[in-house]
Amino acid sequence: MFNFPILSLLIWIPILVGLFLVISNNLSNKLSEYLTLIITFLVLLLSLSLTNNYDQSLSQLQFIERIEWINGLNIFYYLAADGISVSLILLTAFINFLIAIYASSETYKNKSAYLGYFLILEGLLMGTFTAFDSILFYIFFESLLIPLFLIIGIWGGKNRKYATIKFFLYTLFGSVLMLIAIIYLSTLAGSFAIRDFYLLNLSFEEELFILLAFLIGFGIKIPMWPVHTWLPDAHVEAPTSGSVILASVLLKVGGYGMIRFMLPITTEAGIFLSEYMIYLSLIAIIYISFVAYAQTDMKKLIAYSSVAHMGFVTLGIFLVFHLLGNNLNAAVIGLEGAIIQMISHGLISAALFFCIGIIYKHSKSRLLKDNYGVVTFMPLFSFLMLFFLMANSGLPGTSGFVGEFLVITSALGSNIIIGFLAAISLLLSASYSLKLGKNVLFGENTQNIQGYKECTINEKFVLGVLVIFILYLGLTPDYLFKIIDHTTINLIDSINLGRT
Amino acid sequence: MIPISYYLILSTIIFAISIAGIFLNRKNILVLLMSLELMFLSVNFNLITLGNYLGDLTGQVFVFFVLTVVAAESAIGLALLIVLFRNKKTIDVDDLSELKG
Amino acid sequence: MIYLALILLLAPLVGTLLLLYTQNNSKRLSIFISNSSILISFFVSIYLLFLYFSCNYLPVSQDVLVFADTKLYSLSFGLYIDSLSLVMSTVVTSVSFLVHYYSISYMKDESSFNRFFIYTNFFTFSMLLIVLSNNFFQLFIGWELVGLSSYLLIGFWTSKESAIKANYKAFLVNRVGDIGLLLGLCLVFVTYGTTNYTEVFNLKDTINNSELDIFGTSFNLLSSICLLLFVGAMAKSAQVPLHFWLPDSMEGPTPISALIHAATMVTAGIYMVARLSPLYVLAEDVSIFILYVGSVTAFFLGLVSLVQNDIKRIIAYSTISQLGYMTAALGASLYSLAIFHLITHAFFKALLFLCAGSIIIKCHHEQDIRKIGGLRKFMPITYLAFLYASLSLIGFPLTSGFYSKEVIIDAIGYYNHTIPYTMLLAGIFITTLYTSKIFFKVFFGECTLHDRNEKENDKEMLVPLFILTAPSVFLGLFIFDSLLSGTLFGASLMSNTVVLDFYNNYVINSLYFFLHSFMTINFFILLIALIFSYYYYYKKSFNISIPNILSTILKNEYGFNNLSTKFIPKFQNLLTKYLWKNIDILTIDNGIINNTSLMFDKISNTVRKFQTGYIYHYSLTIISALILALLIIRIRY
Amino acid sequence: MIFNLLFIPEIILSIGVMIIIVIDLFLQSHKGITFKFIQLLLLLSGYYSINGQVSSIYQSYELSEFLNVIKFILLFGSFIIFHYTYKHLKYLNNLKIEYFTISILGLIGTMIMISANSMLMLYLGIELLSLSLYALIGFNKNSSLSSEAAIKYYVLGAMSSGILLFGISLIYGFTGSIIYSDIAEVINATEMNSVEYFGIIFGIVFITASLCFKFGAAPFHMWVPDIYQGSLVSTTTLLSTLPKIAVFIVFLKLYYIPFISMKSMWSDILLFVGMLSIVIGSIFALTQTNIKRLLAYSAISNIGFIILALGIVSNEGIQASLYYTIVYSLTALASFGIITHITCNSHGIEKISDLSGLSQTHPYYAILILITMLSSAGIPPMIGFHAKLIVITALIDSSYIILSVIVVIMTVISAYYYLKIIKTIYFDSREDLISVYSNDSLILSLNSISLLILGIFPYYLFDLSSYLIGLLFAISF
Repeated sequence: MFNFPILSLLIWIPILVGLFLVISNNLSNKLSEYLTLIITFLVLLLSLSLTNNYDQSLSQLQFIERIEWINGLNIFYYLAADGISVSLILLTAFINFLIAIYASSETYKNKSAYLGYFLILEGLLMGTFTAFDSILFYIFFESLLIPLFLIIGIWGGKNRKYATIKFFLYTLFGSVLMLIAIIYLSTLAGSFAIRDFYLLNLSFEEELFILLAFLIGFGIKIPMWPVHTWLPDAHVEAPTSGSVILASVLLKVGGYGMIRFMLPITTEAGIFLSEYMIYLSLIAIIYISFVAYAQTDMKKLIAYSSVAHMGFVTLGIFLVFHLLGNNLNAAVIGLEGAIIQMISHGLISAALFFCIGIIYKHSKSRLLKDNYGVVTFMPLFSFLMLFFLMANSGLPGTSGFVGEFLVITSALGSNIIIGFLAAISLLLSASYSLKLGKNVLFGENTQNIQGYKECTINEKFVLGVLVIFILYLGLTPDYLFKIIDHTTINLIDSINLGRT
Repeated sequence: MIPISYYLILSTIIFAISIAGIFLNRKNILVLLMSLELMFLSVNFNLITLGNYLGDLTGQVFVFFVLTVVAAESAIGLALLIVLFRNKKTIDVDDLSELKG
Repeated sequence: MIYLALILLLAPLVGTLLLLYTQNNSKRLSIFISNSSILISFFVSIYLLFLYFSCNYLPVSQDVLVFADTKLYSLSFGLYIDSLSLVMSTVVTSVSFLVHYYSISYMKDESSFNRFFIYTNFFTFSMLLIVLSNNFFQLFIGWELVGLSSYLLIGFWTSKESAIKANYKAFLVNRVGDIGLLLGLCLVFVTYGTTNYTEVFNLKDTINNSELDIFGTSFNLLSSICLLLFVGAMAKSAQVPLHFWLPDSMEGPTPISALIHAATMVTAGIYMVARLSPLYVLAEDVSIFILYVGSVTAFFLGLVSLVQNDIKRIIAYSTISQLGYMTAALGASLYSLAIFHLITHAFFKALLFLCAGSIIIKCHHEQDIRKIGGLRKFMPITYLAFLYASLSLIGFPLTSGFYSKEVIIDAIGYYNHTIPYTMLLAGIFITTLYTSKIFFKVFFGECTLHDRNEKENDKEMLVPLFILTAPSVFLGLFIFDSLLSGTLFGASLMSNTVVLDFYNNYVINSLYFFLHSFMTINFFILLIALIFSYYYYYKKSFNISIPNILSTILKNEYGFNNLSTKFIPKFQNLLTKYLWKNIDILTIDNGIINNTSLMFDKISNTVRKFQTGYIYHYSLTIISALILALLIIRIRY
Repeated sequence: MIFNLLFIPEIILSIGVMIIIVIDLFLQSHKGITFKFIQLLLLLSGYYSINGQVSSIYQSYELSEFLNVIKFILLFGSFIIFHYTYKHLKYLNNLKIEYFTISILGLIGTMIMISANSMLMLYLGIELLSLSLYALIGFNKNSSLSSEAAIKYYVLGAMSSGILLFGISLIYGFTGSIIYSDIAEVINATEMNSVEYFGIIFGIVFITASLCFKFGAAPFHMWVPDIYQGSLVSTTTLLSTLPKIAVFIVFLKLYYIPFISMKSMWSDILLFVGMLSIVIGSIFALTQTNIKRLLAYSAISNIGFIILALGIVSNEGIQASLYYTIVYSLTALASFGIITHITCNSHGIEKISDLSGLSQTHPYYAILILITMLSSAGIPPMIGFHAKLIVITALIDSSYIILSVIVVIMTVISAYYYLKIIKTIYFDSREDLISVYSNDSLILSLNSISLLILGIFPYYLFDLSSYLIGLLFAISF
């Protein structure tokens, strides 16, 4: 069919070039910018061709690359892609491309290393989304921390040391528990391949503990309430592009892991605990929205809003457990909603962090009280930012709505109260998003002491492209649905079959 | 004939005394060195007794090796002691706590 | 026909995009694009209406753009063309066009002239999206986009503090309703598996018997859906208790108030319920609820406008009250009557607002009616237009308002809904009072204009007034019979039997109804109110002091004012701060996370002391470990 | 002739040491040449050890393929250590060839230890090693810290030798032999009465305690941080690698061959000791400010992993422990090696804060430290991750789930202090002078980068360790 190791290329090209950039610290800024741009563009093209070659009508894995890696332990270099992977790969490539474009409008010391870490991060993300061997997955999953740790730590804000170490240890803690679960599964299955785990017949207690390990591991990454507190700190300290990649792609790793591991492996325990997990998601949606409203720092506000939006992702995923017995269609809707929500949040949060970065560039402050009346000096920018804020609050016609709509639909399929509580987010997300708009974009500002200036051409391009894609996904997301549909249905069906 | 257990108990007692000497002594490193000698003595005693009991020469040969090694060890120990004294002007055990934590 | 309808729908959108593209290049271009795009829409809609009735088309429903088409479900954008949607779109485009035209002059001094037309064009598009939708999903999208345009337009003056606050509030209150609508939509989607109107209508009977379980109590599924959807309508159409955004929304430019907050957007809720009448007919308990909500709104919020002094706020409350009439009609299953009042109201309320706009601009943005007076001589045309609009609003016989409003009141009375009927009757009195209050205060009395040589406004502002006057006065008479007898809307609206029954037994025909009205209590109330207000407002021959409590209550809008401006924001600030500071930071972050790391630090610092540096401690440790091991082994084996 | 060939690596070294002492007398001013000779000696010895003969003609001295490889590893390790040491000493103006001769004697000691097939040879090897280490630790004659460390190590080391001897005497008394194979026969075959049984068990406990002391495992670890801190960095490098490998091999040979039938007893002890080492190594290190002390605690926790893996008593466990030992040695070499290369205010690196801002002045070295520290913390894709992974897999394979949970949590805690170092290097800014005195960092780079490369291609090392284990044991447990 397609014998070209495209997935490996997606992973290793950026990593190798990234390493080169990191080591060769004397490279000039311009050169490294162009190199990064070319590589990210290449990766984008590759992932587009991947999407193009992906056969949507098949539900099994495609582009499989499987080589023995550590033979003694039965660990394979096993890459493959299904619909969920493909969609997330596309998102990763796209966001990184935008970061590469945006990078040239910012100045950093030692820029080549900065860009190099981003390239490494991109490659590792690709790996995370395509690894079908659990140890390989774990390696990519963990390695992600390193470049991000350095990006935030080296190029971050004042309080970066605290934030980075907190972020690193927090996520490490979650993932080591997950590692134990993976190893335990592998001793039962005799292999580390994720698909082999699906076939295991676990006892209920085993499932319960494995579920908890996964829940902590992925829950921290996504992040779920109450293990979300690393995220606002990390975001606030991160440089703009760091926040972008963190919010738009890194968080998705958690959701991806939940879909890949929790749903099929720990179904029974999931059904048992689904109610509590749904409560957690609802707390994330409602409580975190409240907290977001109270923020005085723009980045923190958006960070909390990310947590709230990821609450929809977890809700969609956990609803599958809840609905398995009685309403499979709603389960499929919920899961698709969760996936779409991931993609959409990837675009919207990226856009918002870019916007905040642009404001910060002028005013050197991220506080709500220091920024006002932006619209007077940056009309186009304000218009775009308002659009993103609206998308963030789930305005129909933007991608932000689609996922929430599907998840709420699915929630109604199980219980109207859950649906109602989830739908409250419509109000709450509008209240904090527009609060940001109200305080920052509007208002009277005649002095312009902040020195606002309309965006540069690069920034316009980045934001414009994001607008187009957010609208595209909001109006005719059919293509995305096509990509994930068979995979999702197949996943739910196989889980359901596995139960009976 | 004295039963073998008596010998063994005796050597164990000597061993215990030497160890007690190490951790009860808070004055002088020289006393520590002496305790160490006592410890090796007890071991040698043990080895000889057992070798004799088993009718085997190995134990006694072992003792010779031990004696030699201990001699070398003491030599190094005393050398270190001199170095220490040159540096710190004291050989008090209590003064040896710059490295801690 | 579908293509024409597509042109109708998309013309304003294309206009928006073109305007976005041209930016602030030239005013003439902006004017041309915006007005012509709406005009195209309007002509197409008129043509379609003509076509529809002349060729006896059946309702057409067709999907145009696929949103998502998966194995299990599919969602798409589509058009539904029948008399209801066409009439509605004609109303929307016509009012919209006139307002556009009017704005050319009204907004001529604005720096962001272009932006205004972007918003208005976009608004027209979103409204048409609702009107022409053939499924719930698109309805919701249009619904929210309308809310968005309203948000943008209320906050048009971005540096005006009160406008920013008002649009924030408006959007949020609308969002409350949207929650209901979204839940209704999702419930429809998850139970019927589709959101297409026709498919849902075909399935409704099978679902009617299913139950929905909430906290152990079960509810009828269909009623729940209807109720949830109606919550959305309540917010959009400003029904109690979600009405309080509307008066504040008057912060926007006046043409916008005319277009959005009087004529079109606020009627979306009414339109939706009418559109979904096949469902609402079945949900009788919900209908009763709607009836009461409508009549309460009509009466109590009419009262509030009596104590207001801002010209636009008075008209805004009047709008709420009139919407209450429509809602009441919906609740009584008189769907065609509600739409009838919707149409006439759209015209005369737009006219009123445009007149208000002319007055405001003449008085240099003075909106307090106590400071305006004696404009009759300076603005004769506006004066006449306002007069006709007011007559229509109070339901003076033969005007459009008369036909559409009296018929609702009479029909509700006819079907023996006593309490609503009483409230609606009282509403007539109130309506007359506040209308004449504006009328007399603004156009009579002492002149307040500084420049005595002021003339009537530009002709761009006057032409729409002329044009709007016609339907405000005559449209009612013109369509009254065909509408009531069911020929106009036909099968688009359910419960024609209810209306027909009322028509055949009570109304007979428009002339009879006109004559008959002089003998009804309605007319007497109207007459008394007119006489009263003539003496009270014009002649000022007597003074009534309203009890203090009552006036406070009214001024506070039954507490909604405080609730929305003080209590809720304060509560929200406190609550969110509390949650953030106490739970997120204190409990989770400092309490658990940082304390854990501190604890480990402390442990580390404590245990480090065991590493004393003394040889004897080290050896003691080694020996005790050894002895312990020996002991344990002695015990275990 | 046969005789010559059999012991040739050891003989080369022994004779070499004598020659060096003589040469050094004449070439006082050309230490470089002598050092070249020493390197040559190591290479030669290494060459012969990898191509060494295999023979079983001696009961008390084993010559096997397995040991040949291990000896090669030891020699190779010392080659790298000497390389680092030479530069370090030269920079400190303390370059004396005696340092290397004593080190080589210690090296011979380790080779004897691992080859020993009798308790006597084991004792002699350990003593040879220890005696050299006493001298090396006290090598910095003018430093009071150094001599304090030497005395401490001397007293405690002698005590542990005493304990070892006492254990050996007990084993000897109750089995009648000091040869491993004979002991194994007695223990495995005969039915024992309770006195004999306890005698042997007590003997094993004594030996375990002593070996754990040499290993630096808790609760016999207390010397480790003091000695690491007090001695020269080069000595620390040596201390943290060669003896550990040797003691590990002794563990393997002693516990898995003669003492194997007592496994129910010693496996519990080892598991406990391993666990405790990991916990203590992680917790104590959290608040350290001296980098050598910190790395000492890190060594303790790493040793804990090795002992834990040994205590599992399964094929996976053995393999994991060997793998872990190799990885640990590589990592320790790299981490101490880097410290030997860097100076702050023309002193060696002592405090962690001495490293601050290294990434700005010497980005390349910063990357090397980054890789090394991440590997120590067990973050993929570094090799340290695979090592920990294999140990945990072995633990879970034998259903020690709770232990593995504790282990990974401790890994997270220990990650904190590795991150602290990275943080200092990358995120803190510079206050005073820092310099790297060597332009020639090829070996160091290879050493550090191998941690990453091997992490991406871990199977070479994995194959090696399983091959070695295959050589050592034909049977499975």
